[in-house]
Amino acid sequence: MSESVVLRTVGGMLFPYILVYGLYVQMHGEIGPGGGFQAGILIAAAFILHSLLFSPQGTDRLLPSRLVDIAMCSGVLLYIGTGVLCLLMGGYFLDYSVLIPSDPAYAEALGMTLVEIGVGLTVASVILTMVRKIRGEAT
Amino acid sequence: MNPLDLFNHWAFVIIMMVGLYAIISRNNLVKKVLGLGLFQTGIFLMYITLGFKHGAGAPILQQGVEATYANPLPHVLILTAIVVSLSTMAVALAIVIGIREEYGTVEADEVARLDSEAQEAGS
Amino acid sequence: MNIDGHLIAALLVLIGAILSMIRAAAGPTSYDRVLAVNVFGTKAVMLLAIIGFIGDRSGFLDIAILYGLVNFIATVALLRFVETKRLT
Amino acid sequence: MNFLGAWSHHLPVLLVLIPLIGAVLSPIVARGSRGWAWAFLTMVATATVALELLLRIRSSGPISYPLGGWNLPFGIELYVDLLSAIIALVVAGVGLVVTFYARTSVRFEIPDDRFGFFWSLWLLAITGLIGIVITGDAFNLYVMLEISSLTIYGLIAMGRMRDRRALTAAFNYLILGSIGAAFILIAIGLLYSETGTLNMADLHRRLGAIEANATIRSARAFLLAGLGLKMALFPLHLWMPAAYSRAPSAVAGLLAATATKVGIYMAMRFFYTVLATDEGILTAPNVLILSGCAGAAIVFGSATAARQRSLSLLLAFSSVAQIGYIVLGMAIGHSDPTGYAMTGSILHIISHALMKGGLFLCAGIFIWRLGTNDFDQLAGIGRRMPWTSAAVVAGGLGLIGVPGTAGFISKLFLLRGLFESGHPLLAVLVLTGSVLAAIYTWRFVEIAYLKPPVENGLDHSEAPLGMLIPAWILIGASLVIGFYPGPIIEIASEAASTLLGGSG
Repeated sequence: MSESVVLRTVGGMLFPYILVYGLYVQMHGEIGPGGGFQAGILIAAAFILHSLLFSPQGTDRLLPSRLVDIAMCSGVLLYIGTGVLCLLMGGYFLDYSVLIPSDPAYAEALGMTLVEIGVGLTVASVILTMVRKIRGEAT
Repeated sequence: MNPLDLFNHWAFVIIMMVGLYAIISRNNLVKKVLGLGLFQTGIFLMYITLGFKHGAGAPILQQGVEATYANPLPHVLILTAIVVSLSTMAVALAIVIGIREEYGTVEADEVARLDSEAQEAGS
Repeated sequence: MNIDGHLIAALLVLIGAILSMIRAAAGPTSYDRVLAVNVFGTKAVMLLAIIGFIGDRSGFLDIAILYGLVNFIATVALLRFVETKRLT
Repeated sequence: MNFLGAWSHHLPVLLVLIPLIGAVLSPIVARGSRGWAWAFLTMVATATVALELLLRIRSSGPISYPLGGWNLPFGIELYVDLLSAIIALVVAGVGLVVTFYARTSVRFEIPDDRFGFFWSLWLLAITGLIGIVITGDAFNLYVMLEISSLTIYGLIAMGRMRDRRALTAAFNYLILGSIGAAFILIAIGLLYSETGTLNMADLHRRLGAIEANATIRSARAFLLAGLGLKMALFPLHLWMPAAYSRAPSAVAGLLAATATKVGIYMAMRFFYTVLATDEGILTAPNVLILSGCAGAAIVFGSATAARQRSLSLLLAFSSVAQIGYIVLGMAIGHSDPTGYAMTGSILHIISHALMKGGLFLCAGIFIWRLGTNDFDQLAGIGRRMPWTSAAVVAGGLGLIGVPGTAGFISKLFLLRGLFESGHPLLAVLVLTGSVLAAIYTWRFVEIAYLKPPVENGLDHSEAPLGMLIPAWILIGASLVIGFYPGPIIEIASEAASTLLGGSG
């Protein structure tokens, strides 16, 4: 629990911006520096900042650890699911171009974005779990 | 050949050896883990050096710009290796936390002493 | 001559970064060290921006913003640790 | 036998995907006690796919699967030949049996709230091990190696509830294993810098076209050291006894049966496929180092095993020796024109996986009943737990190489190979190892059957069937192979000749 008003105000103001910037990095990955991994780290960093400024219990209310667990698994599932979808559509594993037969280039972009979102979700939740574990809050 | 051409190679070997030395010589388990991290960082530098090309930029396609690009594959590989290294550090630190909970110390020789005492008491 | 101006700026920022590293190593109190590390982070942000201008690559600005945000979080965490000896 | 229909084309990727999906879903769909059922189902599916893959490859040759549909050699390739399929089946099959066993054993060795986590890690470890075996891309191999290693460190550390030293064992293994993996990473980087490709077949092709220079030689040296650490070859085995004896017993069974075998598979793949050049598959110093280490491992491992005071440690040191046999066959395999040594090496991978897996499961049964498997507590156990003790003795006979066990078949081939290639001295070492194995097996017989039972107020009745059946499945399978070796020998020699022939 932080006593400093300045820190709390500045941090509280920055928190949503970091989240938004994380989303920007996530979606911007194909045409600039960025991608799922970096975005995941950034989003996790936002929540770490939140728990530093306010109490860890507050962060837990905002983002219950069960939700983090589910995000971790569903991120990987999104990745694999995209690949399996390609299998089901008759292509090779992770062969995105078969997703939309009429427009393979768009399908590639779509598939890659889906996979990157999966990566971002997983990375963010793994980092959060790690930090919690290292602080000894979660087992 | 200009000896500075191999500057990166020297640097990564030195970083790796510093890391290895830390793993071997430090008694504190956390410092061993940090040494391991340093060791792996040296390898990242090696891979990045492999992809280096004189006068080349980042391999991002820009409209209307004709440029030479560095080989992006080592960077991609190393991004993966960084994730692996991060996970290794996380697992290592989790184990160190476990050791600290069970033994109450993170010094390697203390842990060994407690183990041998327990063994003598048991037999 | 435009590029030379950028280079000089980069050099000055680098000198500042080195000075702040010296302070971080020497600093008598932990607050000096934290401040020096924070300053070093700021220099890195500036350096990234300047490199972006030299290479005419707007992507570096994204990285600079990202680094600035992470630097802020790192400083808060460091201060929190110095103050309470815990990260909570 | 093609029950997968149109999906049979995707068999290689399914083999990795099924355990991976199982691992990811297990914390969501199967919390608490249902975790085991989920893991078991996943393993049944995996083993089925592995079997189907092996049959398919025997009938129609190696399968190459381009991930993402990228053209080779630019994309990541999954490449399965007969050897990969055999090892994948060993991993999946033994994994299935040990998963069955783990249902009972995990309950008293892992805290209840960790169950979901445990099964997730368990399936991930198997994913990584299978992934190593079927990938055709050098860097992908490193990633899979780290996936399996990291999860295995975590699994070993879970033994802390029974023995807190599991944590230090896991930590030491982590440090050494990471250094080993880092060496492999360096070697792959050096090979990449020399050839500009990561695809194994392509690497082999391009390395054949250039002369061996300092870069390639140092890559070879790094590989030798890194793989030696991973497969616990003699001077680099230091992490292994502690890790095997302190891990939860189901984990020890899985590790002993599969993890080091996969390390040896990597060595075979690298030395016989990737690095094989015209001047020789292995260079002379490499052969000398490998066979020297293997010979030392056989003698040292067996001799140390005979001096241990607990069954787990005995088995762990015996594993050091058995790895020596396998590596010996691999090291001299190329100088043996008949291919017997290589066949023996592959056969010993299979038979040792079955025997040592079963033996570690038996050691786990003793721990479950007595809380320990130190020999002074095991006195007279042969009359109280006859089935478990009989399994240990049967497995021990296999380690010696008594006729009628799988160990006999593989050692026979190994010895023939050693004589054919003109290494009679090494053959003497192999026989010495067998004599030492007889000594340490006899120690158990003496303690279990000839000593009077100790009275310590513990329940000494026979183990539950949930643990006994899997142990006997593995031991029994090794006996069946011993009596009907025909088909296995056929498959192994086929795999050996592909491996040796492919290096040309």
